[in-house]
Amino acid sequence: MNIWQVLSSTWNMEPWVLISALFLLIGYGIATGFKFTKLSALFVSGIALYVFALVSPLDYLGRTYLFSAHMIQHILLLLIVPLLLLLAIPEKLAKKALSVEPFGSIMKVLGHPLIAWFLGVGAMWVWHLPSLHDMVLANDNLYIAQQISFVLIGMIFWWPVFAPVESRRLSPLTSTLYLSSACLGCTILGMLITFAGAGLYAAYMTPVDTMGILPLLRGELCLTPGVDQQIGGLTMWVPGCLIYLTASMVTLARWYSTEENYEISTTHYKEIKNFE
Amino acid sequence: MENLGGLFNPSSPDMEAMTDLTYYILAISIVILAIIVVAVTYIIIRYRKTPGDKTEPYQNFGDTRLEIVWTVIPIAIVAVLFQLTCSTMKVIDPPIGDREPDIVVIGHQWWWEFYYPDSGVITANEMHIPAGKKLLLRVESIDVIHDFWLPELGPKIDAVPGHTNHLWFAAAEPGVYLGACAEFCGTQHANMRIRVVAQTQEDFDKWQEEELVVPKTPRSGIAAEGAELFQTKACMNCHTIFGTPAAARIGPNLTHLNNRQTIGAGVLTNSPENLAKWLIDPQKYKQGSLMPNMKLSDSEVKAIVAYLEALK
Amino acid sequence: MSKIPLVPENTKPLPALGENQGMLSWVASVDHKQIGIMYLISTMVFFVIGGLEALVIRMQLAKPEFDFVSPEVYNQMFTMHGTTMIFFVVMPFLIGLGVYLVPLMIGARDMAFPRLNALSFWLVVFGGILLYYSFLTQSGPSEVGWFAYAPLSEKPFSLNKGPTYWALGLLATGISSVASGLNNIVTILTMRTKGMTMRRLPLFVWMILVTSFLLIFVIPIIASAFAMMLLDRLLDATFFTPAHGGSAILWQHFFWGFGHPEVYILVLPAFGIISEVIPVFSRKPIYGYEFVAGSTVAIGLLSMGVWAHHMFAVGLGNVANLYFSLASMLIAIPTGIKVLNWVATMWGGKIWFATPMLFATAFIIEFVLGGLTGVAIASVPIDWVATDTYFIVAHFHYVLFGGSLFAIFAGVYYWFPKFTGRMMSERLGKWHFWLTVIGFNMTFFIQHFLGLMGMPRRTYTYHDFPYWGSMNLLSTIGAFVLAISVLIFIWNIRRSLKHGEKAPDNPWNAWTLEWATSSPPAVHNFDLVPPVRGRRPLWDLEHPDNPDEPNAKIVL
Amino acid sequence: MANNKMLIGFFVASESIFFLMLILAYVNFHGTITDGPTAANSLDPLRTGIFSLFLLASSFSVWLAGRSMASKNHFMLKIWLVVTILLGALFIYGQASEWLGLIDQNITISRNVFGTTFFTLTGFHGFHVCVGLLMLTILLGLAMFGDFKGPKSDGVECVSIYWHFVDGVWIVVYSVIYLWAFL
Repeated sequence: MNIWQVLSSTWNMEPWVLISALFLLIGYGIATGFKFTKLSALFVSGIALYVFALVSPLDYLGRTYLFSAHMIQHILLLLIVPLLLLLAIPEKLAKKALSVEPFGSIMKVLGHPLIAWFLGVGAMWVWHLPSLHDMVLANDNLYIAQQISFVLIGMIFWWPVFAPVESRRLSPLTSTLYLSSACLGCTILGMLITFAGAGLYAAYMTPVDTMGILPLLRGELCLTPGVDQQIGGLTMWVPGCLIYLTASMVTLARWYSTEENYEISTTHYKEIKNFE
Repeated sequence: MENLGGLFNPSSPDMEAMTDLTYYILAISIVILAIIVVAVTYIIIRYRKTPGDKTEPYQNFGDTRLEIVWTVIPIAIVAVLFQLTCSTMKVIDPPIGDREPDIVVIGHQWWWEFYYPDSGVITANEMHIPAGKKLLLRVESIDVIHDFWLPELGPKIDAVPGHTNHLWFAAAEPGVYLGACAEFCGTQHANMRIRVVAQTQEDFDKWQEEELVVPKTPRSGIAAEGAELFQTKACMNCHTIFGTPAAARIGPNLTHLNNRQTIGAGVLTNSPENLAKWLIDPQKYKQGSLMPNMKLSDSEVKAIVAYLEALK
Repeated sequence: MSKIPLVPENTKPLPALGENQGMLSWVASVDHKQIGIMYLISTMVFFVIGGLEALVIRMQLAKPEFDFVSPEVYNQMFTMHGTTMIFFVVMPFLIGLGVYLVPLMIGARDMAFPRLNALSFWLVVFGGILLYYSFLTQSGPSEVGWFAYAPLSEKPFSLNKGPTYWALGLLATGISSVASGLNNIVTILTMRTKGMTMRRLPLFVWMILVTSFLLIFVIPIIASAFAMMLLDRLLDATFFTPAHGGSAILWQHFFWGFGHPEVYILVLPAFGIISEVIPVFSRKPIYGYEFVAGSTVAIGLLSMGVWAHHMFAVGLGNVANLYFSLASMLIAIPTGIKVLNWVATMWGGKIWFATPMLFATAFIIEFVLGGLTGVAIASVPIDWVATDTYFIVAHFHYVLFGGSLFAIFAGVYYWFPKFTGRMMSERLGKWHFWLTVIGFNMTFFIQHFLGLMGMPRRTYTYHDFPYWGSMNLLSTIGAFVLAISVLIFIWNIRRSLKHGEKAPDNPWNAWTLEWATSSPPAVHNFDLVPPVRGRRPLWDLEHPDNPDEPNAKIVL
Repeated sequence: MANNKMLIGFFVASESIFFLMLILAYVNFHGTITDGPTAANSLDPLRTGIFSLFLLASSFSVWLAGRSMASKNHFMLKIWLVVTILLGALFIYGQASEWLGLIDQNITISRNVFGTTFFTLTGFHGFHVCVGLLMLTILLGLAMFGDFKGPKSDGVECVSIYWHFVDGVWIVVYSVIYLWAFL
């Protein structure tokens, strides 16, 4: 088998993914009245990425052979998909939804920066505890729960920075702190995984080679367990960190542009000139 | 023109790849530097203030399009550099797999120990290899961090205590190549030199056989006195000589000292006179070396030199 | 009189501002200008000491197998030279310049925390004394290099007290740097005069701000590593001793995790100086202000993720190596943006090549050269050729001498009139400049080739290989030319202090706020802070018909 | 003035990097210990957990002190400061006795990397708690002399930010050292 055959034969059309995606799309359509706008484009791309992450070879390889594939999927589901979905919510709709109890107060609690931060960073750390991760790989239901939790927690994490309602957002400088500290949390985990010795996750050391592609991965592609783990760690570290940093550049730009503008009137200006 | 050595004299396929890469990238750098220098020179000539001119020039605050241009161009250059880097890396550092090393290199303060696992040869400071063969070295350290480096033969790699490294190593042609420790490792870092003797396969095999010979301890004459002194004067606490009780590995293995070209990791050339000088006061030639001044009398020195010379 | 409150209110009188108290007024001073001057003086002292150490190094290497000094002394010299130049010359100089100029440039009365400011300065002095006290101990100062790689810097390989004093001294200066970083951040964020928005900050202040963030986030890394090293040395802890389960590589991660951003700490304020000098002498505003400021932030962020390019030879694995290689190359992009913006600022100007501008122009060339070799060695295979050789020595001297120090010289000539009320001699300045350029390139350019030919760093002696002796001799002669240029510089300062031409308030016709007050500034900085309605307040004052931001909205 | 609070905020951020490095050192060696004492075989998470509760409670009491000051209740301010100091001192007592117990078993900083990293991390944290106690005592003294009129005082607010930080660090330290070992 060559690499292309592997990539084309490992698509995995799981019904729960497709059904949940369809459900979300229809729900969004009803809520926004099926109008095609910039926002709905964001939503559709978010859903598309969601489906891609869960049915493409990333999913199959990540569950059996490659930690690095798992990590790419993880970054997509925890950081990118939820951000797109969140950004796609129109402000009006969000306001309406937040006025409905108990949803409004639940979001108040979950969207509290401290809680959201710990959930977001915690999801990353806890799900990557070696023992837990190996358990997830062995249990399908747990696996589905993990993926769904990524998306939900991801949305909660982004809420304090990109909530559709501006009053629910943190001030720009605080958001920068929020994001950069989260970046640090993810960096450290990435660093630990990268520099830890090979074999942090036992399941990837000796996968059950049902497809017969292990020699291809290990030999031709040089993805030995050590290299695979390093790529995984670096994926979490670098692209993961870049996402946080890009977001904090956005918040910094917000700060920079809303900065107070002291100006001096032209008349006063001339006065001073005369005085000089 | 005389040979400059190092990068300018690549003597292995790996080093040739690295030299090519270096030349490519330096060429790109020189072009960029030239552009800046030409621009600045032009500015200096063209935009110099004329004396007496009190007017201000046109106030230009910038141009976003231009900024984008000179952001994108460097990105493209970096992409090219990185691509070149990756392809060179693929050539010079392929995965090791589960291949066993051909030679184990062990850094000591301030000398090198070479161990050939297949044959069991142990030598110091002078590494013999068959030319034209890609060998795998395992690089270790016993005390502090050293760095194994042959400038003409390939990459350098650290010898880190508690951490094993591997290095692909080859010399295209037979010859003697000089190298040194590249990571600062203490007082005598400068005198921790390496000689690599690349030989044809036959010569190399012959050398290995010679190295494995257990020499006879001399029974008579001054050499026998030396053998006696070697065991009683604490030499044996640090050194090994096959076929005698001396088996310590703190200092270099002296069994076939005769076969080596230098003493003290490159401080002196190996001759009976120099060996005598070295024994009288090693600290004079390699201050700080772990080999102490044993306060030997002249006759004792002579005896030990005779003994070491007699080991064949 | 204008009715606008133009002087920032001085809420509490500061102590020790009396003018005629002699030396005591300096020791007890909390005035940012006096503290700034003291920073500059102390760095000059350390600069001379560090320079002498460099001369000893170059003397020893003047010819093959020379025994001018013993190996121990040589190793002590290069250790102390590196440490002194980085921690006691370039860093405190740039911090001190910031301490003097930031409040003036943002129109403030003083730093946010004047006493903390004084503490920062005296901690640097204290750290320097601790470091140099080790010369008086039995076996002399540290001889394990400024990087102090474990386990060489640990017992039993370094039984002398040198590394202990070294770590203690640097810990003290580290605390000082964090304190001044904090002080700068709060000052810049809260003490700006009306109208001085973040988009109007002088670029020097922007660079100091980014540097300060680097300081407060990066110094703790090395502070904790120093603490661990001291525990290892004093209480037999085992952090970095592989023989007892510790890790030698951990030290390198910690050290370079700090050490690489440190390079930007040393060079970003220098960029700031250049970004002030070039526009003024080209008579044009800085080209692409947002891009120069933004690229600084980008450099600051990137700098924290590239440290392991100092460790390509350690054997971290190829994936990690390639990642760090790419990340390091990326830094070239924002740096390139800066250089091109400086060149574009000069383009179309009417350039006055006074001494500050000469140094700034030379800076561009030297720094680009240093930067380009930096990009080259970011490539892993080239690093495997060049690391731990004289190529690296040449590279970082082009960045730190050709970069930071040239900018420092430019800054001294530029602001000296403001500091002292006297102009520096242009004639001596030109001598200084040309000797520096010649001496500097003579010393370090040749070292690129020495490195590629295979000369390792930090060796006290070398064999007489072809050309090695003559190239090293050339380098040594260059070092002595540099020494002469420094003597001229010091003589120029001394002479100008006494006999220099009296300086007007704004001798260069510059545009930032520090030139709006008298030279030297009054104790309270400003009688009247000019209105700020653009990036160049003094330009706006002078050209009311052609202000930088003609559409600035009318408020107030 | 917001200056003081901004200063302490950035100071705490800087300090957290310092602790992060100590924690990273601990984590780095966590899996490498082959013999000798480890967290799992020489620590008592329950006992330390109980003493940790005192520290957590002190974070609450210092918050109450701030509230009392905001409502100009000077008496309660002093009371809550005293409570905070006592709770912090109890925590330090717990840590000191734990250290003594370990040293009795010949588990010291030089024994192995567990000892090294454990004593360094908890030692630096304990040092920060002691500094906090000193500052709280000074606050109490000032409060006795009626220095805090309320409703705002940078002194009280800054010290409490620092105290919350020290507390937060302990939560991480406790999780990393004690909880991780027994998971």
